Amino acid sequence: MEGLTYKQVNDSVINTLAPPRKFYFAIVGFFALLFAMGMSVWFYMIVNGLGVAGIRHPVMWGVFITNFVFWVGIAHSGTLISAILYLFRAEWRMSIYRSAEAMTVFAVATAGMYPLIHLGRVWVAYWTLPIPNEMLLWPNFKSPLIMDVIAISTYLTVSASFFLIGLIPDIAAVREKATGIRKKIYTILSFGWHGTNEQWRHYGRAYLFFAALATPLVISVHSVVSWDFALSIVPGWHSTIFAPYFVAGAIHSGLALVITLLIPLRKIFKVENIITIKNFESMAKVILLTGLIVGYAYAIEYFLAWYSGNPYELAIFKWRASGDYAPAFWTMVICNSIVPLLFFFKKIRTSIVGLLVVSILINVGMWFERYVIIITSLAHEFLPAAWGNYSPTWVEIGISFGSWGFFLMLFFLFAKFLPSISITEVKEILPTPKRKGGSNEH
Amino acid sequence: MDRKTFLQILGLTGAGIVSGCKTDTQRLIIPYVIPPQEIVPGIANWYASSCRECPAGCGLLVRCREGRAVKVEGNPEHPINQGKLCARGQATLQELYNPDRLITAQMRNAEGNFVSLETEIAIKQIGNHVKSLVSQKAAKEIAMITSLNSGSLANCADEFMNSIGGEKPVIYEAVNYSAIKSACNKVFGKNIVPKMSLQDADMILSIGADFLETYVSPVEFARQFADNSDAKEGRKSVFIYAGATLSMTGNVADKWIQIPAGGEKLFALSLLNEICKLNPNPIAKNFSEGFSADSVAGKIFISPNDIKQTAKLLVKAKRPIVMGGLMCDEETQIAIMLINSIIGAISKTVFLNNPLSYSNISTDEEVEALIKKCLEGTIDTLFILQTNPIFTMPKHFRFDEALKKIRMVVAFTPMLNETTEYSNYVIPTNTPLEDWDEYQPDASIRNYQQPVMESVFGVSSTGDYLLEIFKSVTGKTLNNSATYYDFIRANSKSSDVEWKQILGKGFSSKNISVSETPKILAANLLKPKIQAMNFDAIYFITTPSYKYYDGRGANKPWISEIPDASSSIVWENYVSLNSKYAELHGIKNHDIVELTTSEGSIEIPAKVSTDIEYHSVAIAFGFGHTKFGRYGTNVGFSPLPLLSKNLWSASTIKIKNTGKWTRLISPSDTDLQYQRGISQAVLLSEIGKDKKHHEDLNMYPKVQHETYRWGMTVDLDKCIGCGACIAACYAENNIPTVGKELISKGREMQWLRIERYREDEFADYGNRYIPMMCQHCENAPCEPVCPVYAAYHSKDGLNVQVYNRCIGTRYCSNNCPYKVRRFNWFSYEHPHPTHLQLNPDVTVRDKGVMEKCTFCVQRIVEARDKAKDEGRLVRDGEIKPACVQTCPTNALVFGNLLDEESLVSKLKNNPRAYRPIEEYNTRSAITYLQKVVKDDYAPKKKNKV
Amino acid sequence: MNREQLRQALATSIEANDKSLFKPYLIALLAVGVVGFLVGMLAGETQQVMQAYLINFVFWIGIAQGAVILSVVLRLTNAKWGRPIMRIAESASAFLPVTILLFIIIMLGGEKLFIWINEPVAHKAAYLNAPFMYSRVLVSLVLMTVLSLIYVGNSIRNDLAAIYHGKIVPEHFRKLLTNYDVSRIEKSNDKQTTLSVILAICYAVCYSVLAIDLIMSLDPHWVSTLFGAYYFIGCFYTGIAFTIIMASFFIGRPEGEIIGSKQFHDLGKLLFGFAIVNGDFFYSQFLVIWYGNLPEETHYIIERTQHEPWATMAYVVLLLSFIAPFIILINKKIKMNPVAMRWISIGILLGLWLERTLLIAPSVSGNTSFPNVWIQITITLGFLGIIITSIKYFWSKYPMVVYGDPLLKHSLEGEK
Amino acid sequence: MNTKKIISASFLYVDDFVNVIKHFKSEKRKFVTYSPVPNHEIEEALGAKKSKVGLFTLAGGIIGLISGFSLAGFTAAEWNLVLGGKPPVTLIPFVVIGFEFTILFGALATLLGLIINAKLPSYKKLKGYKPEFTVDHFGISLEADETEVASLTDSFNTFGAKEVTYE
Repeated sequence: MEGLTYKQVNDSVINTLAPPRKFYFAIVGFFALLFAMGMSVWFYMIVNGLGVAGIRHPVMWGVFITNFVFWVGIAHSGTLISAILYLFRAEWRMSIYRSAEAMTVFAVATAGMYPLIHLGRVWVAYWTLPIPNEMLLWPNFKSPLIMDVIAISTYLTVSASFFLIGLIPDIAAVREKATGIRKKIYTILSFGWHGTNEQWRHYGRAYLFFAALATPLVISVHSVVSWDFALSIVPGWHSTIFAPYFVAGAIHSGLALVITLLIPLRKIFKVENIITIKNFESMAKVILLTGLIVGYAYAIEYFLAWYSGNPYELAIFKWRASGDYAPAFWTMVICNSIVPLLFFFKKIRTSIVGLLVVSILINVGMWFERYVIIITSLAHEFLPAAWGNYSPTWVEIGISFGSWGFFLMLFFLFAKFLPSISITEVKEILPTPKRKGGSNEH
Repeated sequence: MDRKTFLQILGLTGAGIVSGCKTDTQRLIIPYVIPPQEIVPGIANWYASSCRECPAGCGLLVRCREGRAVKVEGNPEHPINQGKLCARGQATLQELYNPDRLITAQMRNAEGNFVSLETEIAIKQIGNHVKSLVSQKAAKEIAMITSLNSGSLANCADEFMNSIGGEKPVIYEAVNYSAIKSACNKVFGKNIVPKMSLQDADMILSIGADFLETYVSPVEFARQFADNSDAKEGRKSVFIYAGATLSMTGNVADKWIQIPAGGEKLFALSLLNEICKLNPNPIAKNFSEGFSADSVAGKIFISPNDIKQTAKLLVKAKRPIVMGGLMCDEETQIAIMLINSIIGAISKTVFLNNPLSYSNISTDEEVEALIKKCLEGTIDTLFILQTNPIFTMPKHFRFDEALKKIRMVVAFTPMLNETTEYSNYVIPTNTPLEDWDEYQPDASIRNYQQPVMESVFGVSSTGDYLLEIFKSVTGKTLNNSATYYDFIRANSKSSDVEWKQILGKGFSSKNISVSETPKILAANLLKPKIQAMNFDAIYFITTPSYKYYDGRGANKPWISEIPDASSSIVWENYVSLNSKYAELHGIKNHDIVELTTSEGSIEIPAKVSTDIEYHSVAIAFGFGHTKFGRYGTNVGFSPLPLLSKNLWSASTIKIKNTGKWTRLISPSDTDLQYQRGISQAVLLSEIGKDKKHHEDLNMYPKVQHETYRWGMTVDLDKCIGCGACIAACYAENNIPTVGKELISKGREMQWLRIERYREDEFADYGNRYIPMMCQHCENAPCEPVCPVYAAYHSKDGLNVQVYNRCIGTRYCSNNCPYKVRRFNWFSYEHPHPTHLQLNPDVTVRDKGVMEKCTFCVQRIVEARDKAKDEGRLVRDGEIKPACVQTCPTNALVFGNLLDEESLVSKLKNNPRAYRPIEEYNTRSAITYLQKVVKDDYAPKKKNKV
Repeated sequence: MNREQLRQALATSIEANDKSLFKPYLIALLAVGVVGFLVGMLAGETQQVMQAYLINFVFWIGIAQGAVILSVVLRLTNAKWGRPIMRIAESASAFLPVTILLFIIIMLGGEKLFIWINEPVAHKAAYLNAPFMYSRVLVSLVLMTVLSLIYVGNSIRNDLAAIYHGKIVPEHFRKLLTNYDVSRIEKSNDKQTTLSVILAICYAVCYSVLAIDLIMSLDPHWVSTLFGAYYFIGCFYTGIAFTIIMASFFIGRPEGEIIGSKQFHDLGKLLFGFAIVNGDFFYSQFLVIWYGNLPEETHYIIERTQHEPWATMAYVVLLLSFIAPFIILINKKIKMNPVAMRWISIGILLGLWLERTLLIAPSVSGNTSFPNVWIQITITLGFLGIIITSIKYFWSKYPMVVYGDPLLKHSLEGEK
Repeated sequence: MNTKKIISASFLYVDDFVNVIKHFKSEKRKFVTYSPVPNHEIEEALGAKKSKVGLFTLAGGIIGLISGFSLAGFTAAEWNLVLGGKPPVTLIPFVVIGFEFTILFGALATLLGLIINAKLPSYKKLKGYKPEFTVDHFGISLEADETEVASLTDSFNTFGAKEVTYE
């Protein structure tokens, strides 16, 4: 990024918003179709009942909740990059945080659909919200699911606001280059930002506080998601390590998806000089850390399952590794805690191919982690006579693909209509233009 | 408003066209307990009636709401079942409301297809036909074959045939005890099937008699058996089961003597021989000469000691009984009768003075004689009353050919079956709950049935039809009875006051004087003929299914959906193979094997287990209907093609693995309990010792209950795994049946299931049962996780599920360690008229909500409100959830745990008491009592749970 | 302060070779500890003595190792702000070799502590037996000590090389600097980074082992999967607090001139952060156990939160280790004040010390009796004496600023 | 008659810009500055007080904390149902609700604080604003009498202004 000027950054980012080619519409259209397909399958399921999916007694939660946890996890990297690393003053976040943050918002929105999809009676889903009513029917705030509703909606609200606040100065910049209808839209979206120092003064503080609020929020959200499981007494779920372990896992998968998406993005938008290999390397290091944490959690859970002497816990853990879902289990172990160790080698964490392969494998592994945790624990609980194996049907698969369609459609739309790299913050880490020699101290 | 109008307003009887002949009888039915009044909406009427699912003759109470029967229960005053019912009895409602019942008569047209016509017209046509025969003096060409009826319908049929000059009706039952009857005749000169009783029996030997399932009077036997094996300290009662298969009955035995199918005769004779050595009897000695245990045991692959010990026990016992199953032929039954006589069972446990209704069943010879006449073409018209011989008669009888020869076959039946396929007329009849009838299970009891509701399809009873035909033939009334009701009324020979009492009670009984024990008649006893068993041969046997009896129960999905007690398989049957044999021949579970006998062959899936003797294979009878309504058709396989003459006796068979494969559906994948101590057993001598202590630790203050804390105890020593509780639960709580496809996907809806585990504490064989339903935990893990308070703990200790509030997150089910919650995956259909059976006190759940056992909260509320009105507390035993109410062995007890004096509280403190998964601090309201294994009969212990 | 001034200050400090290590107060502390130990033993209160000893053992090793790990983390994150206090954090490593010796006493009196030594738990005996447990702990302690000392030693050598670059090396550093000069610092720093990664991983593993063996196994029927992490995070938390206390003593000393309010501000933020993480880890365990209500887990919590005297102590711990720091450290001005930070850190350490007591005492000496206060205090003072002595020794011997670290320039005048 | 003009100057370099600010500040003139990025040196030169947004955050957070706990507590008391043995009102699980509400209300209050303090949205075009200010130019605009325009232009130029305009 050395040697770039404010103007160059400004222009090259705004250039990414140039009118798209037909191919772009084809892609967006494809994802929109995929999304519509998923919605139709959902509608089919609502009409016919949840029985058309593969979920069954005793595995009452299946791919839907797996996807929910997966998408919430994906969301976490965005907030990590935009808020936590902001507080830690890590410069490598600047060029990637916008797209990561967009991912957060879209991923939370995608994730948020799954609890609805999995409901037996989605048409009364609003009963989970604390809406005042004359019947005094309130939700049960002791339920982890209500904690989840509150946490996820808070997360969606806060991350969306944070995202929009971050966008304001950039949209003002885009506004100045745009013409016609676009200009009008960007003008409205820019909230009349002019970049006066009076505005910057409040903006800076607000941004800091947002970051300070988002940081514990992001940790709490996945903790709450983990408590959806840990607060139960299901063997393999009831585990105190779940909260930190899920948070680490969430960041693990989220960063992996950021890498997976940014590698093609920076190529397409030709912004390799802004999103550099150094950014990826930093992310790879964090992935290495989260991979180690996840590996630690796997190991300690196994050891303590044995140590506890609880026959149900022990049976679950044995069965995970050797039973019907062993392939999924070993996929998870290898992809999440073995493969990331490759990032110990600088060659791999600085090679685009290496990064791409490892990050995709981590995403696969993290999906399977949730799958293994949810399904294996439920399938082999306390009473052997009530055991039963689960496998998804076309309904679950269709809806899952639909949700990918939704997410990617939004992401592609975002990439073309909003600056996917933060113009302001990238400028901030450039050397301040000074007549007497520049320095990037700020 | 009278009942009829009310029904019409409710629009419940779409086909409510009432035939004119019966309206005048409608008013006279007498409700049980409640005086005859008009129906009050919301208040149930109870009517006494009688169960006709098998000839045992249990008394019923029928609960009617708004003029429709919604539940049947055993009549507590009835001497046979004392308030209890089996699964088949509970499911009798599904006969009543079967959607495939006929509405109008069917007549076969020239093309051989059925056409509907008004039943009255059909009756007229039949009447005219009979009239013409009678007028042609060809009345002898009229014959009748009927199911077992003793009492008015039998009299009516007899008199009908007699009056028009036809043949005496033949009474046909597939499950008949003619071997016992003739054995009794030969030994004692009494041509009867004697009444048997297990009351206070201290030594029971069953030679293939499945007395807890289908044998003679299973509900009665189950109750008596459980009563006298009530786990008292050092109890003496012993039960030995000798047979090829470890049936549900054999499973509760202290000892199983594995004799190959067909080896029963040798076993019985050698036992008789040994008993004669201990307790000499010249006639018996002579009869069993040469069958000493030492010489016989090897031929039936058992140890001589098994026979000798059994003989000793029988001789020593005060009230012993030996029962011979359906597969025992006449000579075997003679040996058994002689044993019973020698050991002093007669008049203690076997009552020759009280013949059972089974005695009336025609012998095979009589049936064959009728068929012979048909084949010879001397029968023109055959009435078939409520029986389905085509399904149950082996081909030797050539009944199908016989029917083809007959010009006019008239079948009286509620719905089409295999036999109606050969009929010219099918007359739709009422089911037993819809009409008047009378039945005598034995000489001491007369059961009366009243129409507890309007005929669902507006048809009439068999008796009324016979009277109608008689009227159109002769122009007169039979016995001066305009209706069948009059016939019964006259038959009862009672005053109006008595009649009212009888109807209210549902039965009349009289004492039978105990006669002298008859002498054994030596003259009739010929030396038995014997064939030794062949080591290489495999013997095949079929026994009536405890679910379907002789097949008549196969159209009731509640029963079909109850997992089989010995294999947990639903909706289907299979051939049981010994696991060693199967291993040797490379046959695994679910493999389709081809069975071939001299008569024919069938293909059927195999189920491998140790519950069958090595040389034997067995198939449950009653499956494999080809025409029996939507629920009964093509369910499982019928072994009929393999059989020659006698349905139940053993024959040699060849087994071939076809290499094909199917999936037998079972709701549970495993039968091991992995030493989790879910269904526990304890040695009699170790009761109360070695109990795990669970700390009473709680993070939160203890839950305080007001006045009541409902709870239950389940005595696993009494539970026989019969599934009556499940059927009762289906009936009471509007639980849908889902079919085997959905069960294979884990979508069964039973609130109460009986988990079946193979013993792992005591090695070798046997199933261990544990009824599992909502445990109504004090610290219920399901409750706090619900986001909308749909699950909560009520003040009287119930774990409540509010269907209307449920949004279907299913977390409660995930967090339930007992996995007793059921989710409505779909909106389940209740096709017309099955919806009439739905209990109006219980919500019908729609898709997307969770449901589970409520302890029959509707009954609790009703009793509690009543007690409140009367200013008292609910009395112990006043509330009985459906499962508790029907349990034939009284294994389930319900009551208030806060009341120290209640039975349930006392049982809870029994030293055998335990709660599964107690270490998870659920504090469930259901306490289980360990099964007791007698030390002498305990198989070698494996590792302790 | 510019580079040369700092160099001179450091050189002066280490060449002074202060011999007066054993100040009277230190001798007094050590003596009190030994006397308390002996009197307790002679009075037959072996279990009380061993209990107090174990509490202090797990508390002080955590502090020393946590401080070293703070340095490791600062290195791995390339934290420019942290360079001035890195060596101060590292100085706690001087206590680590002593811990191995201190552990011998636990081995000798282990029977009084670990109930499963005399009453083995059937299915855990393969893991919970004295020889295996002692060797695990010893291996962990030795491994962590060796790695930490190599790490600190390498760091010191770089600094000395830089300090004496082109100067005469004093006698007692000659050996260390044989064949070593500034040209090798860069390569050494790469190695240090690798070593840091290894140290951090080993820390998580070894301290989880210690947590399970020395604390969790005291109640052999209790299990919490997060417990290992809870302990090592807590140790890190105390390490930060201890570093703050040490750093506050450098204010006014020449080496301390580069430590500004910025350092305290950032250390304060770190402390604030870890107060939350520590609280979060506590809540993560507590909520799950509270909600599950399984006796195999709750008995541990019930003993400590529903029975006196532990219930009161539990609230004090919560107040001192979480609520008070959380509320106080929101304020920026307090975070920038070294003296205030010192007292807050002492409060936190007291809270964590009580927390260790709360974890250990009810398991060892039953759930009703309050520990013998005199034994507790004397032995704690003894441990305090040992750690101060070892740290003082380090301070007097080695340069207290990572002079050779390339990132130090951001804290020096005239170099940006 | 004095007509007021808006003079606006743009600078490429921060140090020049800081000098300009310092100059006009010492002259106690009212002016508006624009910058493409926030900058400490500029803020220092402007000497503005710390933004009050933080107070909004704090107030929001406290209100959130209280309302979270009270919502959970009072509704639970309203139902008064025992769930799985847990008493109706129990604070331990409500910590999560309290926490989430703290964050939610805190964040919304921050947003509100930003909107109120920075007077957003304001679609009125500011006089003296130039599009380059969002790209790479640091801008300053002030209101002056027509007569002053020339002298001000000069002084801007001496500080190194890239461009000076007025309207």
